Amino acid sequence: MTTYDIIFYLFAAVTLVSAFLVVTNRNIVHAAFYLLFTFFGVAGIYVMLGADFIAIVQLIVYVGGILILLLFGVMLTNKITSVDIKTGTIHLLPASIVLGLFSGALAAIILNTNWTQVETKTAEGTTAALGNLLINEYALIFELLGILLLIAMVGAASLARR
Amino acid sequence: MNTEQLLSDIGFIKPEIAIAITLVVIVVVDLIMGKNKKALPYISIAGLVITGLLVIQQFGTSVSVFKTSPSTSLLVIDNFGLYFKIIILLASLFIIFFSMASNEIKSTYARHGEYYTLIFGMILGMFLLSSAVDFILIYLSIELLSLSSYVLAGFVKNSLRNSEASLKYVIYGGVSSGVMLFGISLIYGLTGSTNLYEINSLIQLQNFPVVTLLIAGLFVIVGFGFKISAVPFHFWTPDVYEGAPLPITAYLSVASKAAGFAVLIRFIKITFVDSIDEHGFWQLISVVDWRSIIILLSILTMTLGNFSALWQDNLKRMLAYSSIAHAGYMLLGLAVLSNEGITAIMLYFLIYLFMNLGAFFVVMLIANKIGSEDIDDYKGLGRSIPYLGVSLGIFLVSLIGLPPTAGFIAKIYLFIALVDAKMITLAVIALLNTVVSLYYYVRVLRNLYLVQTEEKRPAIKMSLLNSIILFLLVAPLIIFGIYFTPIVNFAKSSLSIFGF
Amino acid sequence: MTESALINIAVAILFLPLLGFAVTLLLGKKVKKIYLFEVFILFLGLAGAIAIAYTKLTSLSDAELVSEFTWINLGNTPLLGEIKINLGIMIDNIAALMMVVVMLISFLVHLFSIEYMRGDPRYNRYFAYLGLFTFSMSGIVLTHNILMMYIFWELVGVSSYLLIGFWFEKKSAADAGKKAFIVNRIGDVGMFLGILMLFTTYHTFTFDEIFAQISQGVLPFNSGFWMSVTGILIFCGAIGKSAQFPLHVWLPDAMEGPTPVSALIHAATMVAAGVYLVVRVFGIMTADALVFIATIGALSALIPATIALTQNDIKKVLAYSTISQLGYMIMSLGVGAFQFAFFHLITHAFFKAGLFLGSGSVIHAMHHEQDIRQMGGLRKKMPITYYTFLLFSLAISGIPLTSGFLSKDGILAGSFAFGTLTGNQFFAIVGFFVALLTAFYMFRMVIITFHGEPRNKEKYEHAHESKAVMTVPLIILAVLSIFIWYTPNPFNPDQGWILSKGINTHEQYIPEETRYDFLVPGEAAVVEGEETGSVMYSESYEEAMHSVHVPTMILSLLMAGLGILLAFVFYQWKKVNVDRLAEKYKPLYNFSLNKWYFDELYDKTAVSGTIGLSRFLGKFDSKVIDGIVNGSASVTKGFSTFIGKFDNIVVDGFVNFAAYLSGFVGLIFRRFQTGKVQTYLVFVLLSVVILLFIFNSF
Amino acid sequence: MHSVPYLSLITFLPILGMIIVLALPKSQSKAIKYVTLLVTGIQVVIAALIMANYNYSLGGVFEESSFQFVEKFKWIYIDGFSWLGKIKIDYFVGIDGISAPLLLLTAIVTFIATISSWKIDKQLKGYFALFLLLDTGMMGVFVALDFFLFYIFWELMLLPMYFLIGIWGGPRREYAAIKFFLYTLLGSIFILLVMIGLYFSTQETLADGTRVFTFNMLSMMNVDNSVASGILSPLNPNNLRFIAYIALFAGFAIKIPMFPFHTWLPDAHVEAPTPISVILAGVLLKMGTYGILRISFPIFPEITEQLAWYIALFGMINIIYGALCAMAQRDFKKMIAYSSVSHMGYVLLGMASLNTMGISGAVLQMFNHGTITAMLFLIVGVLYDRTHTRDMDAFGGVAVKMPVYTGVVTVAFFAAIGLPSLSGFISEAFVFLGAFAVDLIRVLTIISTAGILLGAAYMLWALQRVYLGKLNEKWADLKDLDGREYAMFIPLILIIIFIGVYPSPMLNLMNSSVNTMVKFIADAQTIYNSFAGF
Amino acid sequence: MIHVGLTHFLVISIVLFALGLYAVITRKNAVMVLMGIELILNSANINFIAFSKFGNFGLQGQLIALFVIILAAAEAAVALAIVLNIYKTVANINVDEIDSLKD
Repeated sequence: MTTYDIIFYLFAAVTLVSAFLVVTNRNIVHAAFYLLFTFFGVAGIYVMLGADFIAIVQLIVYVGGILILLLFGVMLTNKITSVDIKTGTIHLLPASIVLGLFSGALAAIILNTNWTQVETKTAEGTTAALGNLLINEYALIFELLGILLLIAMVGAASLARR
Repeated sequence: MNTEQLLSDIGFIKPEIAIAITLVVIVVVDLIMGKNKKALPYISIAGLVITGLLVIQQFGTSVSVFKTSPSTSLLVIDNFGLYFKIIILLASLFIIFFSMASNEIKSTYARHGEYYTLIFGMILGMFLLSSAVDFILIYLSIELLSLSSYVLAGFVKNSLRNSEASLKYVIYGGVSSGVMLFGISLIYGLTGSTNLYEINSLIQLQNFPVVTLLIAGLFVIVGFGFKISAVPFHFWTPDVYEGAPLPITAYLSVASKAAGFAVLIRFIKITFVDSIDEHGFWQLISVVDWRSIIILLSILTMTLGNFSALWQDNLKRMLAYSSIAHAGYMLLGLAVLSNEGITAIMLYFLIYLFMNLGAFFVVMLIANKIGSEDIDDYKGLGRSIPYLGVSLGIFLVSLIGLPPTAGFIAKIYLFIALVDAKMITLAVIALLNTVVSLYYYVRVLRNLYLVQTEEKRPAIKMSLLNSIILFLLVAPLIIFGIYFTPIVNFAKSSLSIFGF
Repeated sequence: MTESALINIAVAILFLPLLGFAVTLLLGKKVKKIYLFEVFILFLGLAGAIAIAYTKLTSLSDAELVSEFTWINLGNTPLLGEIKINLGIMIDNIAALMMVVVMLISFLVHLFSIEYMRGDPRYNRYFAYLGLFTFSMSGIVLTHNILMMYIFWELVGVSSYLLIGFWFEKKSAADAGKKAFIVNRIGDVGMFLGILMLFTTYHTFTFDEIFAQISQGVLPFNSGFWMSVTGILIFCGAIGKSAQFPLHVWLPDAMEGPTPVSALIHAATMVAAGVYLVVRVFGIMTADALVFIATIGALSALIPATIALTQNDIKKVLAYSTISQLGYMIMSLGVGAFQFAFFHLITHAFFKAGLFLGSGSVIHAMHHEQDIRQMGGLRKKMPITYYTFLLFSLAISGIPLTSGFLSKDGILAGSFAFGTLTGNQFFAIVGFFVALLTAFYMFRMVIITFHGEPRNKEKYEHAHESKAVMTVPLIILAVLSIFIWYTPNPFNPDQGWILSKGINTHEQYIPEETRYDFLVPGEAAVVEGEETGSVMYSESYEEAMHSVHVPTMILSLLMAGLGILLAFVFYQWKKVNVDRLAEKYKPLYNFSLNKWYFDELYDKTAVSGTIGLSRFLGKFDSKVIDGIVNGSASVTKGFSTFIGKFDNIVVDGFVNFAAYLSGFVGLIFRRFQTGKVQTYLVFVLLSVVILLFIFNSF
Repeated sequence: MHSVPYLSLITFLPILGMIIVLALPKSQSKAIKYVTLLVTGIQVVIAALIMANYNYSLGGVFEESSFQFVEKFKWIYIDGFSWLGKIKIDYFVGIDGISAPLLLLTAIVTFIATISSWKIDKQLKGYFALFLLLDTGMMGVFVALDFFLFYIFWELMLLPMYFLIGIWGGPRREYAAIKFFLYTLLGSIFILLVMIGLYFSTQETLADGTRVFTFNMLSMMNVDNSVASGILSPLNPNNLRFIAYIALFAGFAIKIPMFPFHTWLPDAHVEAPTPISVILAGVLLKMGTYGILRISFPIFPEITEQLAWYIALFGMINIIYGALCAMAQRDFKKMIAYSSVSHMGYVLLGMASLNTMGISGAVLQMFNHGTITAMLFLIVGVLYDRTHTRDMDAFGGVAVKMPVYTGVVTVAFFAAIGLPSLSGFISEAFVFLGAFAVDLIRVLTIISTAGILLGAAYMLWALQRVYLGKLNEKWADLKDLDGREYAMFIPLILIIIFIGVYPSPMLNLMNSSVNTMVKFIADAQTIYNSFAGF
Repeated sequence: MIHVGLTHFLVISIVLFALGLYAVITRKNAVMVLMGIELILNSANINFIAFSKFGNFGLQGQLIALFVIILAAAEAAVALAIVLNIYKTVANINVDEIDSLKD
């Protein structure tokens, strides 16, 4: 077992355990904090996959943006529900069965698939290359994302403001 | 890819740019003008008209633009996409007019700037969706479309049903697109590409594990199915349609569905079709049996749509189910997997645009007055609203698909395609569904005319503008019902999908 | 007169009554005396008929005058070949004679009715109907094809329907009219089928053309059996119209109509049309068919005679006697005594019309009392009526010097001869027995009605002899019931003009092997028959009839005398207590009194069967057939709440099964639409799994 | 040929009338009625002109050149690039001996129905507008020779009929209207499917030599036009012609209505207002049988021959079953409705004979039933107008108060019974003569003759219950017919008597066409058999 | 223990995906549901990056992940706005109680 492997398992453990805690925790604020660890773990996995830039974006956007946003949401809305949040609805059992079937099938298929695997070189910095792609080949999408964010902003604002 | 290439490519997305500019103009004008928002709809209309002219100009071009590699690109400009853009534009134009007439939307006067901005956000999303040939762009356009519509569905903030619709929509949409994204990732994992054309050639060349392709495909279909509200991915539709403001419901039922169909057709045709034989039938690559899947989905969709509609007391909800049923009919056209089938869908959409928007428009005008969309509240209304009533009658008859309305032409083209493909059983099922649909459409007419009530029903005064809009919606149904050469020719000439 | 003139007159007297009908009906309300127009037309008709008959029998005796035109011409059709339907009239001796009978009695009845119907609110309409009847009856007589025969056959049915139900305010009258029409239709359906057989085989309706093809050996389905069936089917029409067993039940009920109508239609002419029909198509009747006909005739002669014994309604007695006499004629045709059947038709027409008109006179005098038990002693009050009535009764009983003796004797001789030739004496025995019964019940009625003491004093006091317009017809008919008009020899009609010149023999056209052996002519007879047309049948049959002539006469006289004697013993001299006799043989008496329970039998079986079936089908239709689509109540009961909602939803009360099913499917679909978005997502995931499993091609 | 487009005139004149009616203000009720009367009156005149100019010797049926008053224009002509080639739908109308009598019938019945509509007072503008629209649909069905056009007219009738029953009908009008609507729509979808199937099985050659798929009915009748790959082409060894025939037949059978698809009829009739019942029974029912004659028979002659026995069987069931059901009814109108079921059975039986007499009888029976049953419904209407009940047991002795009316009733009833000298007899006799001549269906024919008897039974029973007997004092002040009612009845009575006495003009009118059809079906057998070996 | 390879990453992604779905379909609180959606998006992202690395498909995978992260932010904002909105209207964000719109 190489160091790489150890680090991987560490990140994997962090990710999965915290994710598990997120979905099972009764306290929504706790859940939000566990989510933080999940995002960290995923960022770590990105790094392990050689996606350094994405890992950083993950940290900035998810942890710095989305998670904060969610926490705000929790703060603003948890007055009533945080006290008595149940982890299940009456559909819990059937839902779990369906989900089990679904995930089982998915896992079976994915893990049995012979994916294309090529020997890869060790990762280099990807930031510059990504930046190039972003303003050349994927310029359209870059612009699109701009508009998307504008729309999201306008939309969110229109709903949220009094 | 160099800058020159980029600049020349931009020339091909003038309509999209026009939409984006209008969007920005609206935001800016909204900011400058402050409380006075009267100009916004007219700016929108102007923007749409200009866009329309640009779209029409593009007819006949067939190029792929925004290359991501020498052989792949993000967008293609072809007649097929342009046809759907025309439909989207027409629908948008009508929706602007609807919004001007709708009491619901009027009540949000202070936020009209956001309203029209979001509408244009949707239009942009749909435009890109109609031409996208890369999963990245497809996914992002769907998201752009969705984000705008989530907000629009809940636009009347203090209405519970609006908010509820919005919440359901966003959760459902988020999960659907998430699943779709997962599916895309699997396809990417198999082929290493997100470009439909490239994927197609790779599938033809290599033996990918079929079941993985199947599950990935199904995941993708979850996303598309969500947009076109195909059963079993339709569950949000009735709730959101009922809850959302009426113009938005109408818009979702036509434009957003059109974009969804455009991308679905492209997805199936570009990704999984091997070749087209001399009779116009598509030969699928033998990996996933898309034909059977679509047949199953379409039967489920139309049957569930029609049978559930039987039960509805709320006209909006009924129309929601009816639009599900119509999606089912249109899926049949795809199931045929032939050029003729696609022509039928395109024709169907053009006609569906008028009849469905028309029905919603009348419902909206009546709701403006009587404050209800409940079918039972329509009792005895027929005589006090002669023009609205007759128009609604024509829309509903057209939705049933009876001659001499254009709805019949839409249906018969579909059946022609089915019979041509020797899918008689499907045609029979669809026809029986048509009979079922008669129940609930006619029920509205029954309440309007057959039921006699003692109480005096209010007359509805129509503004000149509304009368003109109503006329513009009714007239094509009758004219194209009797003389449908032009629309068929239009649809046929728009059949060309880039690369085939 | 030339032939064409005769034809023209015939056409004129055929259509004149129709004109009378139309004019009288349309002007009836405006012009009070319009009925006289109708009577006048009948007078013209009578004159024309006599002229035709005279000319025909004297100067054109052997000719058959035919005039026809093409009614429908389909040309040469692909599968059926040439289809051309000709209509036309034919005057032969029989038709000419029959026309005289029809016109004469019709004219007399018109006269009689002027007084009898006076004061009726629909006076003119009555005469209009009589005109319609006369037209239709003339049509039957004059037609030269079976289709026209059927057409007029139905038309007399209608006029009979209208006249029986003339007093339609009385339910019994309306019922009787309906019954008459429907019972007749049963026979008509048979006749229609026979016509279908004939047309399918011969592609023509014209008698002569059919006969011509039959003589060339063309038979339905090339078989003698089917020829017999065809004959019997055609005869079915006669069973209905001539009220033969088992369709005789309508005639007694038809007595609900005005009495002159009964005289005209239900005694003299229309009911005789059945006999006339068989006379017309005698040429196609095979031996099998004739035996069937004779059997029906014999039963029809016997059964009503036994019923007539106990009836108390004067018109009912006469009605049953009519059936019985018609049975005689039919039987006579069946045994081959063709001439005597038609002869009896004529004589019977006169004396039976007389009997009815006489009874009409009595009823008129008694203020529409028809029960003979309320009468008695009327001899003194109404002498003319009485003596004519007596004469008619003698005629029907077959007492010498009357016309009835001549014809009836012929019939009995014919059946006797048939018996000796074939060894089957059934028809002769029935014939003689019925002769006894006839004499008995006729004189029973005469005695009770006219002799003895009046039983209902009040009505008796008001009774008086009828006016001349009523008695004159009686006298004319009485005169016509005397032998001298038919033959100089009161004991043998053979020398009379009517048999030698009037009623020409009919040839049989069917293949010889299907005829009665004795009707197959020898070599000589054929030649002779062709030349003169006066030779009856084959020699053997003629010889047999000659040889039984005298025994028959004696036996029939004995029977008639015995009958009359018994009547006097029972009712005049009261040597036997009739009531006690009736009491003693109560079952028999009731059986006769209740008309052998035929009406009850038919009611219980055919009528209630049909109505029951129709009710059942009506229910079946609304419940089951409709229910297959509509869903029956019981199925939906369990879902009543659901249905209650559903009714509102689809269409009020539209508990359509298809809709029910759709609704049910919709209901199931509806369960998924819980409004909970997470549930929706579970369904989506489930669907993906299911789709995956369905389309997985591992 | 004729330069005057008679058929287009007679078909689209009501549309013009409808526009005028719609343009008139609501208050002008007189004007609205007179416009309608004028329009329908002109239709009768045009129909008369058509009959006057009709060439009796031309056969029609499958040959375009022997159709008369033909108008043929390009209507839809799509010159697409698609492999399907050109789509061609013609505006193609014309008549032959099969449709001519029905055209005349439609004109007459509509005219009479207009007179009978005079007393409509509720929403009369809408009523007459829909009425005229319905008129166009009916005329169109009888003149259309292009299947697509035929289908459009066929469906065009549905909606006006729905509203006419649904708005102006009796208490359960909604139920009846939707039932009518659903049944007929269900029927027409089968027709639609077969139509499309036939479209793909038939190509006609254009002037420039290209072959195009076509909706032309006459082309569909010609085997030379078949496309071997078409699913309904006789050249295709795996063709679905048999199933298609049954589907098509079912579609038409619902309209006839044939047992067991008849249950919509009593309901529709009972609830419909009198003039609409008249139209429904007088014209609409004929469309089912007309469709079978015009489309099923010549396009599928070989299957027609195969299934003739079944057609006759259903004819027989209709005759007997309808009659028995009629007998069970208490509701006057329902009884008449069931009598229609019975009488339409004769039409089926006659058609099944596939010979000249039978088919002539069937066509004539359509015409006669149209006039007779129109009269019967008018009769019920007259009584219902005065008493507002249709329960036969509630009447009695009406003849006392309404003698002229009762006279009219008697004529109509006897005509319905098939009394010789009235029109019903001729057609029934022809039907039986034709059917009896066919060995295959002789037994069925014999059973069917019971209909003659049952018909008399229920009709006379009804006559007795309503008109005869003691006058029910409740109706002591009934008034006899008025002038308007005379105007409705007299033309019908004259027609009934005229055809009954002298049917030749009618029979000659249809004779060439019927002969052509019979020959066509008989000859087709050999042609189609030659494909059996494939 | 074998060397960490593609499969390992796929396992993580599948588990995240399943957990995300689990949250979405079982948690009552709307914010929790949104967290579930984020998990789903993350799992897809892991896939993209893993596939692009092990399949040597270039940077496209990472690029997609980048887009998705941006998009997720936008979506989260909108979704949260909607949640807040509904909270203001009904003072309840329990998803399974928001069911006034149904058949």
